[in-house]
Amino acid sequence: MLVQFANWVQGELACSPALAKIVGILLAAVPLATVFALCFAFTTWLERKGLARIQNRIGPNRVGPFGLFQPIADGIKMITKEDIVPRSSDHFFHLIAPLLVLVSSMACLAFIPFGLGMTMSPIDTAVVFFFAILGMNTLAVFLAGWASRNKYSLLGGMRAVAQMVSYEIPLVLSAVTVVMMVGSLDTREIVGAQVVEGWATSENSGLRFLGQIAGWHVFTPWGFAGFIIFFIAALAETNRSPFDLPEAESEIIAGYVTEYSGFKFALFFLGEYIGAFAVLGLAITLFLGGWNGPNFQPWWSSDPHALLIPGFVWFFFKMFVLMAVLIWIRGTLPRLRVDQLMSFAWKFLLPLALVNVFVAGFLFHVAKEDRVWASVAAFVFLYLVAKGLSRMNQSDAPAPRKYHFAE
Amino acid sequence: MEDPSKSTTSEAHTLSDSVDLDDATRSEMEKAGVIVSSVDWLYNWARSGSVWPLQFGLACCAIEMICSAGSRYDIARFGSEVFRPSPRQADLLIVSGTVTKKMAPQVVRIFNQMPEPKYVIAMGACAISGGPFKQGYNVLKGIDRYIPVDVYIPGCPPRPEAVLHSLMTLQKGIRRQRTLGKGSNNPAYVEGNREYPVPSFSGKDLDPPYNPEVWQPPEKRPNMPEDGCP
Amino acid sequence: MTMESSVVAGSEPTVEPRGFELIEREGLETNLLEVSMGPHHPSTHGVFRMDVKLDGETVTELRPVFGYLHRNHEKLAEDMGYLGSMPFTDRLDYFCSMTNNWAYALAGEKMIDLEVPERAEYVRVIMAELTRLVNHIMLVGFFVNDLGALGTPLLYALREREKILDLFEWASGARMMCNYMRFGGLRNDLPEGWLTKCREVVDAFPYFLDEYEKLLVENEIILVRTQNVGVLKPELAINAGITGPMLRASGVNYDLRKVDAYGVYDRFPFRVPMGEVGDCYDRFMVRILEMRESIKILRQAMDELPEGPIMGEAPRVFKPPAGEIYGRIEGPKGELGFYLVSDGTAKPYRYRVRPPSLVNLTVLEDLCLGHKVADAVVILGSVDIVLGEVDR
Amino acid sequence: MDLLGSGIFKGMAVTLKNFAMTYFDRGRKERLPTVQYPEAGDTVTLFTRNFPFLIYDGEEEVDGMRCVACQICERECPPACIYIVKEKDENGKFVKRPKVFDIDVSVCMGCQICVEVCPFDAIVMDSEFEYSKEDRFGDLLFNRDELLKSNDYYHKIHPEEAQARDANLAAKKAADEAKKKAREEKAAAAAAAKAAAEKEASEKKDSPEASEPVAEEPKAEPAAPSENHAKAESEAKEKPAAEETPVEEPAAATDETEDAKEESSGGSEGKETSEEPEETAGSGEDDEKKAEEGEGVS
Repeated sequence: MLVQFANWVQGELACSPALAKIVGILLAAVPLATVFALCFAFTTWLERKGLARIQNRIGPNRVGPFGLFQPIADGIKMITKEDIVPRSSDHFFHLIAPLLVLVSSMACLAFIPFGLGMTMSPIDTAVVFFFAILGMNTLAVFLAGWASRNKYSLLGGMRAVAQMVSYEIPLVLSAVTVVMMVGSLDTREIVGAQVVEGWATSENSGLRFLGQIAGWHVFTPWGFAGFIIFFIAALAETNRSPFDLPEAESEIIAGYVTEYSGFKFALFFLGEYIGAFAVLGLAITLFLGGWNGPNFQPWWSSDPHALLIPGFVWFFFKMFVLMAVLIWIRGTLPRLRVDQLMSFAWKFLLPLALVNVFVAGFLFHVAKEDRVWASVAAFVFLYLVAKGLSRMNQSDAPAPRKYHFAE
Repeated sequence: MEDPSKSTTSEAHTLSDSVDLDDATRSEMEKAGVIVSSVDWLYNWARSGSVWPLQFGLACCAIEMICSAGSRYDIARFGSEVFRPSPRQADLLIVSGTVTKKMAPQVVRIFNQMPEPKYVIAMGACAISGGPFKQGYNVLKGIDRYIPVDVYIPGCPPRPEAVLHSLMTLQKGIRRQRTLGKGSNNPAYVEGNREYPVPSFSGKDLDPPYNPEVWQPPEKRPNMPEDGCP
Repeated sequence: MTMESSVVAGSEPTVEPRGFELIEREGLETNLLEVSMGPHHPSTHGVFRMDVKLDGETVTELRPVFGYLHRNHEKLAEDMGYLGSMPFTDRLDYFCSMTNNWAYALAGEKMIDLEVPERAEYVRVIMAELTRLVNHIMLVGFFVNDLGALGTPLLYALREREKILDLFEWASGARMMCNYMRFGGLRNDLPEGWLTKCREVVDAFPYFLDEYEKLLVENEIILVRTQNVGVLKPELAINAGITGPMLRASGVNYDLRKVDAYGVYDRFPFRVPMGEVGDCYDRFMVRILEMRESIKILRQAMDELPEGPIMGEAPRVFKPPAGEIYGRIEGPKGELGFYLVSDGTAKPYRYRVRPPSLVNLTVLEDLCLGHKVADAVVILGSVDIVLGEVDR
Repeated sequence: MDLLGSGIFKGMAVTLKNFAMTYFDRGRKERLPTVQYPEAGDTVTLFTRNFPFLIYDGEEEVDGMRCVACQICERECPPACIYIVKEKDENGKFVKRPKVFDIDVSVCMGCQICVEVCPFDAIVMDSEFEYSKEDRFGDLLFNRDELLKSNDYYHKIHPEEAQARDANLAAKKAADEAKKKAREEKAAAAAAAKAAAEKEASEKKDSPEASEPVAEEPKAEPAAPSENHAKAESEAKEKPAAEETPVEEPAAATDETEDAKEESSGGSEGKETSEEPEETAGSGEDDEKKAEEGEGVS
């Protein structure tokens, strides 16, 4: 509907192409920003409620029904709060850092296909662009830590750089498998490749139902391993627990946001969550079938391509499920130490991701009739590799001990 | 955004002063239009619904403060479970426990570091008046000598429910505040940036003994019985 | 510049920091990062300050600074009757008011050779072991919080603690500051139905511990973060006067409940869990295992609780003869002792607390050197300090 | 060794279980123990103590007051948060009633020692906790009328304790009356001995001490029994004459107060010296502290 509206407006403005272009971009960007701001608000509510339930509490329930207006109250409060800029900080970078976080995260969203024809910036090299822009996040976080002129902030910023740079490699490597298999960097094509064509258009509604799922990359051996690596690296990339070292509150107060107050802090908060949405969105695009999902043919339509549930509903559903997993992890796990974080990335994730690339390449060349056996073998092989890697890292991961008692 | 009102009429230091509006201000408010009051309402609603305390514990009372965030009492119901570790992001400073003379400068400094609008709850006897330790040489006799306190919770330590009660008292106080318009009584706007001088601890005592801007020693009770002087 | 030269004489740490060199090149100045953690810091368990020098993230020097909660406890007690100090002992280690009460009562009873009735002794054991549960469960909660878990284990611990605090409230009237024990016995008898409720709570506790262990003990992140971190050698532990679970985690068998057998502890067979390595994980596990032993003691004590008076032949005015006495018990954190000097009046001439927290804290620098700053936080958490007791 | 992460999954299963169980065990309060405080009541039990209050019997607040202003609690209070002034009648004689009875709850630590030392069961602990106020001096200094609460209220908040206390009081009263009767019979016979004892006592003591307000109390109680004096004398011999207690002892009108004095003789000294560090603190604190104590009624 939005797309139609956009097309209509562009058609009306056809007289001046430059204006039409600008308006077109705005028309795509504004809903995106709005929708994801709402998603952010909802996620903070979900996080507070979910964590509360995990901790056997009730959670916010005073501000609005079920505390649903809590994020709004938080937002208004944050905006009207005093903005403190430390005297000795670098004022310009102190200001620019939160904006940079938000902008880079938002820009990442441009390459994610939320639904059929709902990609804001449909370009051929979307995956590359995505990672390139995501890298700016690191810069922004370090900038924030450095510009604040606070020791804790500096520590946080340094941690952020080390962590994000190291985890970007397994993140990209696991995405490489998908790119290899699909043969395209275009996110729309990657999504399209995850539909079993024969099934999805068949007359049998059951087959059509399955056809929307069966092709997801996560069900292939390389996709499964890739998804897990991607997910773990995404946790680190977005500073989520158990990799929330840059803002580890029990060690370095609030890390790089220590000196930020009011609206700038809210921007950081927003940027971080949007970044999480973007990375999760890419995970969904690459491995979880994008906006595809089990779907039905609407009873009023005879078009075999018509869907009862619009694609973006599936997309956002998947995103919130993944977000819930993030919250669940956050409510359970303590965080790693900075050197262990590094060794985990370099000694476990990176070799596994490399092996995964080889496995994907191997499977790519296996003939179609041998796919099943090759897949099983690949699963076993990847499992053994993971196990071997964890044994190699045994000195880093000691086992529980037995204790003796004195009478 | 943070435009302090030019009004000089209000000398409100405590939230309680804002209970009664005199008629003049009320009509003034009405003239200023509904916008002011409804924006005020929105401000107050947001601020009272999302009071983020500072994760700051001093002594025994801190444990009860943590208990109030625990599952039995659950301060999260009021939207206040976000205990921020950095004062820059906190709205509420709960002075929970004995403030010693060595610690008092740091408490004042933390208050200064918090962005406006900020609130202070003095939790427990020690924070209010030195409590059971007030006769000691190293204990500050009440944190309100240096920073303005909005709500006092007596008790040693107060129950977690008392913390919740104090939070509700604070929320009521916040809802009575008027921020915009002429009759502003929000100290965060009237008094500008409330940054108070940090006392220095010389090893013996604090200098100055109190901050005259926020606290004056109370006058002796006028109707003190002649025969009953302690 | 190597680190050895910068270690100030007088506080020679027994552990050498790992060798490293600061890069010095022309036009490039490098310095150690000096961070003052605390007195307001989320992880310092109150108002404790660590002045840390960091090379990157590695601790090369750590100087603990105390005194932010010095409340003149000892001086106040010397100006007060003996009974008047009893509520103040609650506020020493505010997790364990019952054991503090007991240690002080024990010292007072020793002074005038007071006999404590059987029932009172049993109730004291029950209260002390409940306190041990409260303390250890809270310690584990805070410890995991320091590791970075977002409060979940802490809140589970708080949930269980509330049940025990309800028992305390029922018996003594207050949740935390119980002020329950007196010289020669207890202030009041257990209310009706208290024992039944207590049995319920104690019986439910192992299930909670099972769940808690499942959540924490095998968690790889916790294993990685705590094992071989902050190793305390038994020799150093003995030399520094470390007591309590921290000493036992280093493999030294020393439990005052066994050594002194004060109260009626000689009647309960229980085991003392011992660590081998003496790292944070051992300190953490020893406490979890100790809770299981406490439950055993509690069950026995509740089964054998005799009837009878709860108050001995205590004089109305507590005025001990001139002399000095040292009464100690095995508090949850270690040896808690009260040293009283009487000059024959109703006030102590000298009143001194031997706080386990403070003594256990003295080895902090030795434990932390060479570790990361995140480990320093974890080590501090595993030492189990309460600032009310450290600074008094 | 298992695959890296199996322990993590176990932990996550625990949190998931806890998450799910919050929706299913409302009745058992095991996994969702939240008491929604303002609406669903509080967790205060029948044994909770928080701050002290004064009991009165019957309907009349002031007349039914049990407190006789013996000031024992004032002396014994560890943080010294009680302030009592005795009431005088028109003739300037002391009535057994406090004119001012202030408790600074901003100092009180709820230790219950005042309750324990009170020989009249006049002061007991309240379980009310909603005292969060915005004014420290005005709202947190409770005066006599605010502190007075009826015995019925006490029965409501602490039923068991209140019954025990009432039974105790009744027994005491009965015993007192029996004693009084016996005393009155004896009084006539002991009159001569009493006069002699009084004379002796007054010679022994310094005159300024005798003119202290406390010493006036025996006048208010004309039938001062001789037994007390005998006891006081015997104690006076034991203790050095410089101590204050023997002087106070004759002031004790009834057996009850005497008991109380005995209990508190240690504490009376404690109070005196406990004020010293304030004066020597040298920080100007003492003036303010007194001012704080004095503030409130206005």
